[in-house]
Amino acid sequence: MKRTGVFVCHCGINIAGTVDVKKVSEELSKHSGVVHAEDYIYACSDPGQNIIIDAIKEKKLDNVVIACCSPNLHETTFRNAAKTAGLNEFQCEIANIREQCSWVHKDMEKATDKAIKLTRSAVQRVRRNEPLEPISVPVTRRALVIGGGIAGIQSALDLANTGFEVILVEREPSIGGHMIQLSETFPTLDCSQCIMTPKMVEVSKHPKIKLMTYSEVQEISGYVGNFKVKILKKPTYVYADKCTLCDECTKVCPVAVPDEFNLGLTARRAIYIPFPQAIPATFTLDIKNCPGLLPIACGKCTDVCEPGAIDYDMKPEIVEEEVGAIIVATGYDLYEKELLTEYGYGKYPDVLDGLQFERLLSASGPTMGKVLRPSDHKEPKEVVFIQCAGSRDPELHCAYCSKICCMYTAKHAMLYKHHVPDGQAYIFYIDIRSGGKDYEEFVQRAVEDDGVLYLRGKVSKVFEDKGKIKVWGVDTLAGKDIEIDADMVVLATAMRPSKGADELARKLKIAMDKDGFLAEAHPKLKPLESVTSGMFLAGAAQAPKDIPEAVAQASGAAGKAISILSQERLYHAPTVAEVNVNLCTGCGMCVQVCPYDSLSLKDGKVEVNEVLCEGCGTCSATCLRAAIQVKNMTPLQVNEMIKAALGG
Amino acid sequence: MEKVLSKKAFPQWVKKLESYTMYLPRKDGDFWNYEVIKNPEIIDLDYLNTVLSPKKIIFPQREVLLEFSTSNEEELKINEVLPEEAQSVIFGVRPCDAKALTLTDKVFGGDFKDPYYWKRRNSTALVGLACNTPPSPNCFCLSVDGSPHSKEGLDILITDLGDKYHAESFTKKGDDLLNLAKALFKNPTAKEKKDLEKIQAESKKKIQRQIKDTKKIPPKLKDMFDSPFWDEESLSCIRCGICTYLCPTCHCFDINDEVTSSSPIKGERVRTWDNCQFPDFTMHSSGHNPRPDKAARLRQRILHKFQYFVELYKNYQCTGCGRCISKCPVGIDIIEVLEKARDYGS
Amino acid sequence: MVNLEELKKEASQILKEGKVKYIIGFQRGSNGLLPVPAFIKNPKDVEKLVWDPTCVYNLTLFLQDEKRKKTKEKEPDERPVGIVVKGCDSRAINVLLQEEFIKRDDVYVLGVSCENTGVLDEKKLAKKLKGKKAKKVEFGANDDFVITTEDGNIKIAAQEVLAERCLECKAHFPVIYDVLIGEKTKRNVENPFKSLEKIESLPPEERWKFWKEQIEKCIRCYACRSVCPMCYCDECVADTINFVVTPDTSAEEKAQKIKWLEKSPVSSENFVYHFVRAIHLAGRCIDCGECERVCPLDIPVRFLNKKLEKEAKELFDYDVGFDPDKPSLVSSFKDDDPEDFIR
Amino acid sequence: MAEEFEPKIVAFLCKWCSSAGSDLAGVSRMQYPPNVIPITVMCSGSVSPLYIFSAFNKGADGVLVSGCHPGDCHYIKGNFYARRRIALVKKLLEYVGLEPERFQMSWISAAEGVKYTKVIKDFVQELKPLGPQKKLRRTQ
Repeated sequence: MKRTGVFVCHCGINIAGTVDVKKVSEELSKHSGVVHAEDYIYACSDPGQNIIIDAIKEKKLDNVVIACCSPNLHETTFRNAAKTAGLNEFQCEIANIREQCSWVHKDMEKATDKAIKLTRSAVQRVRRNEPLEPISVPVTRRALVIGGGIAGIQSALDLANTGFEVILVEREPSIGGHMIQLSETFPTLDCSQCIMTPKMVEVSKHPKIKLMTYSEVQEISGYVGNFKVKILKKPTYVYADKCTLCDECTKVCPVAVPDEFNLGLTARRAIYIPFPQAIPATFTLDIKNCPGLLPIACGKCTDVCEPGAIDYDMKPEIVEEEVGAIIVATGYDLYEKELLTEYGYGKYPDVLDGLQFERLLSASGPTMGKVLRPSDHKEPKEVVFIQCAGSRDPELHCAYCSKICCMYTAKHAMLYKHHVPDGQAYIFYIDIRSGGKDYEEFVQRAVEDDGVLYLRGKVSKVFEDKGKIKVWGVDTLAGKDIEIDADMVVLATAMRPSKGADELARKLKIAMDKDGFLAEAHPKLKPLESVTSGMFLAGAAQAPKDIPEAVAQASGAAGKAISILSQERLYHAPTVAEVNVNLCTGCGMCVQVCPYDSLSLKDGKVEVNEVLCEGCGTCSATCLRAAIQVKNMTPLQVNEMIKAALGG
Repeated sequence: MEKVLSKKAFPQWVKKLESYTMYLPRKDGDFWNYEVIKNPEIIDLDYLNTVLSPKKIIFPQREVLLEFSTSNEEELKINEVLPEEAQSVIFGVRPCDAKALTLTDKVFGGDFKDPYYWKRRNSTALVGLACNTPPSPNCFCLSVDGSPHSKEGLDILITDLGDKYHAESFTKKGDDLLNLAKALFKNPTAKEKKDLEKIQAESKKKIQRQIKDTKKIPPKLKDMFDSPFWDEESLSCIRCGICTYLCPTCHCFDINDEVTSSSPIKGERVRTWDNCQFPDFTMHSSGHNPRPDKAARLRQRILHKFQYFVELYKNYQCTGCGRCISKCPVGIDIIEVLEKARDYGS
Repeated sequence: MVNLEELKKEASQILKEGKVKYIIGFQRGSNGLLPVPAFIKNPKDVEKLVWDPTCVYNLTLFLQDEKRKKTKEKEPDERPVGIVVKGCDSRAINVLLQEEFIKRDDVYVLGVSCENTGVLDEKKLAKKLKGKKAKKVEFGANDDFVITTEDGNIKIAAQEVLAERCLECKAHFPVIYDVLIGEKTKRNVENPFKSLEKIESLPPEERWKFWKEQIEKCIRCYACRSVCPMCYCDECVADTINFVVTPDTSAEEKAQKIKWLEKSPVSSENFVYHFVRAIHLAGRCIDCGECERVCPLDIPVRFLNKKLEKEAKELFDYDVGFDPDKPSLVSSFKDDDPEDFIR
Repeated sequence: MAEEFEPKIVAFLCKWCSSAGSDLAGVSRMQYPPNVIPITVMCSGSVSPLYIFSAFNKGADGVLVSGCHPGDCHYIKGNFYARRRIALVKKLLEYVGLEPERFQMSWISAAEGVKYTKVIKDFVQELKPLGPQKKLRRTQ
């Protein structure tokens, strides 16, 4: 008969305050097969661990149960202790008598009784645990970065510069993300494009980076260290290597559609280059808007393209790649126009969002750096900036703070004043959140040096009146209503996860939070990791962030990825499914339910790919003949635990 | 002791037996079964044979043999649980089922007398009912040394004489039952005795099924152990346990410990019916199964009843009740199997 | 109307041509009204085949024996087995295909249509005949049965003596077959779960009383699982010892056998058995009604399976036995499966 | 006064959501009745109907299966299979007349310590008037 040891932790008074630990240990000592039971004030302390180690050695214990806090906290501690004493780590199990017992109950007698059952249940389990060694798998030493904004670029460069191959996938025709759209950046007011383009070029020239723009991740299988990725390369209908960027095609293209890069402030052709510094530097044919593929063909661009770089027959292509780690940097989008109607957004041409205003400020923008309002191209003299447009509004919009708007609105107002020194900038705000290096000083500069007028309060209505945009608001500090006849209104719209990120998250099997941002594995201790091992998060895909934060997280994620890629082999939990081939009839029901494709039929029997199996056990509950079970959580064990839980 | 009782007085007699635990056949949906009856008003002896024979009363399907427990690890307490010695009467036992008990008596009453069986057996009186018309279309008692009014195994045999019952006691137990209501019983008249004889003679003719030359079967079976006959005959067998569980003579059992608590240990040692038609019946822990397929198991059933038992006890282990024929899900007919075996290869 | 001669002709032909190893069909037995299964190898014996309303058995059950036999043979005869199936039985073939228990090439399906009728409920007939003994039952020309008794022939409308499941049958002709004998007639079944209503409408405590009484009767002869074509597991969870033991099965593995229920035929243990059977048949039971027919104690086992068939249909729009390529009920889900019962 | 009936409940909690949610309830020192003995399983999808039958057979007055919210399953879709399977088990148990309150399922995320507490409180409250579950328990 196996010899079991039970150790009941007081956790100071955390457990002992509500659970009679002496009684638990006494009752357990009567349990059949338990040859040693004792209690100790802090089992996780060094002396506590030594007591366990010594007992294992002296009493020749085959397995131990520690009745203490949640296994999420000290399971590893105690399993390591058990290993030190010569046991297999699975010969140690935890009975959670703190979080699931002492902390949630007050009645000592009942809590003690429950603790006894919990501990017996763990004893019944551990006695039937198999000693297992981790499963080792080789690592594919390449990485995939999804998203070519500043975060993705930073991660890709860090990985590539460490010497690992990187595949950088970007959905749009060019990398650069939103940062390349910005004019200047706070708080230093350095030109965004000037600091961004060198990084973009570095990506395009880097021998270790395989850049795939206009591409989307379609399917992912595999597991940490060995992912298989299918990437859809959408056809651009232009051969980048043949295109000379002569721009003749856009001159003949009959189509005009709003230009994404300038957020609809200008138009572009169906064949276009997103912006002059685009990487890769080539044209793209926007098939949705091109009449060329319609029955009555247009074909003008092909006619003028001397190098013959345009090919209407270009087909989508699926590229398969193998990587060991994945960084998701899918960034953000602004809150949708349709959802934010109260400020006349989308209704009046002179109500702009922050990114549109960035384009107006930008030297390369539609107005070549002059602030002119879209409706009549006149210089606006009264400009109202509205913060928290869609943020911090749990009733109607997003409950969260978009974090960067206070700073960029200050920047917007300041830059506006630089462009139009005789104009007046008003900012409606709820609070100014300027935590960050030199951020507070920056806001003060806007107020003091540039005379930006901050009004604490909310805007109640925005409407057009005699060529002006009337803004009704309230100044809660002065306690009076405010009416401004504005020439232009700029909204600091909320940041949202980029469109399609949810679909990608599902493909990647990583979780999202309630707002749709990608969920980190732990809010404090694992901010870079997703819940799926081997997949990391960078940038605004995880939560609203400014550029330095996005870059920092991107480098951090790259570091995490490197910690995987730098290893020859990875180790995988051995608590995986196993098949009793004698009972298996090959009905394939488990194969159908396995979320990881780890099961397959061979010669009428099921086989487990132990590396793919995550041990969820859905197969075992599906199997009608108990022919498949997860090691160390077998139906036998569960049944014994049920008995113990019910006092039997 | 030979008496006559008017049908009207029958409930009164039963009422006199109140101190006994009384079992009577009772209709449940489409079939009959024995139940403990308290109220004699609902007595009805006009019944087809019960699905389960009175075997289930004397040798219940589940029986606790002993209880065990540990107060702490050192001490194991064992407590034998013998059945209560309640005086019981089973009414309306068909002669074939009564005869069947004489066969299980042999099994449980050899060198070792099974105390659980015998406690019940000795405290139970069997009041039989002669089969004036066969209670099943598959009755064949005449072919296995039985008869529709056989007294074998019975304490009293009742025969329906129209408006009255003829009751004959063969044992002290039977006499006691009759003596409890002496006033109700009269001595049979000569006419009544004659009627009885006539009814008995007629009842034999009414039996529809028979095995011809049963005697030739045991010697023939002796040489048929390795015959492919069993493969052919068992083709349609589905391996269920109906034939044996319903058989009044089958008596195999299994013993299991049913543990109700593991800390501290507590439980019962339980005897339950077992069934040679189940694949686990002869399963060895090595994985070897000497009766690996349904052919071997059908052979076992037939040989046990018509060869081994005959060799051991000079009796067929079959009383011709026909239950296994009527209830077989796929129409396997023991009469047909036996006759085919008898004629096999000739 | 189904022409028995047509069936015999087809059977004889495929046997002569050697297309099939043997044919599983129905033949007359020595015991009572019901036929017995026939395993016909010789074309001569084809004459024994019968087809009438007493052909209640679901012969697909015997494909289990065939499969077991075949896996033991070194050089198995790879030819298919000919098998006579009704509508319900054919759905069993589909489920067996769905679960890859058999391959399509393993069977040569001789489908017979029940057309507007179905098979007989012996008990209903017995009641109808009030003690008279039926010697033969045949299909009549007008959706009726012709019953031969000692005192001549009687015609009874099939509806009156049909097995309950036939009255609720959704496809009374084979849905998969190599040869079809008879017509694929349309028949409207207004409520395929009507028989359940009687128990469903009882208040919970009455329902409990009903089921307890029924389940308590169970003697665990396991005829219901033995007769079920879907209960093809080599070892049932209800079995308390390992059946499938090989020379390399360790003692530890043997000790791992879980006792989900005790052998004692008491209410609590019987319930576990019947629950397990019901839940394991959810989405697999094709309602051939055999489990109920064979029960020596008349436990209405079919209602347990039928109930889950109904729930599968109503909650998940799942029909059993119509599409062998579909994933099983419990190995599939829809995003919008009902969850109003979840907190 | 007779002692109040204290139902015995077995709760199958998935490791990643519901068990973590119960841990959070603990960390937050929320209070709920001690009638529930949790058994942490990897996924609600691994809860075999047999576990449920077995728990009732061994005398549970109530059984709870709790998993991640739909779409949040750590194993992507285990809880969807659980949802279907448990629905069938629940229908079956209710069909034979077991009180519907005795077998429940819930979605409890790792962040829902409050919900875990409420589910347990409600469960215990609903079971108390029903008294001990004798229908399916093994007679001892």
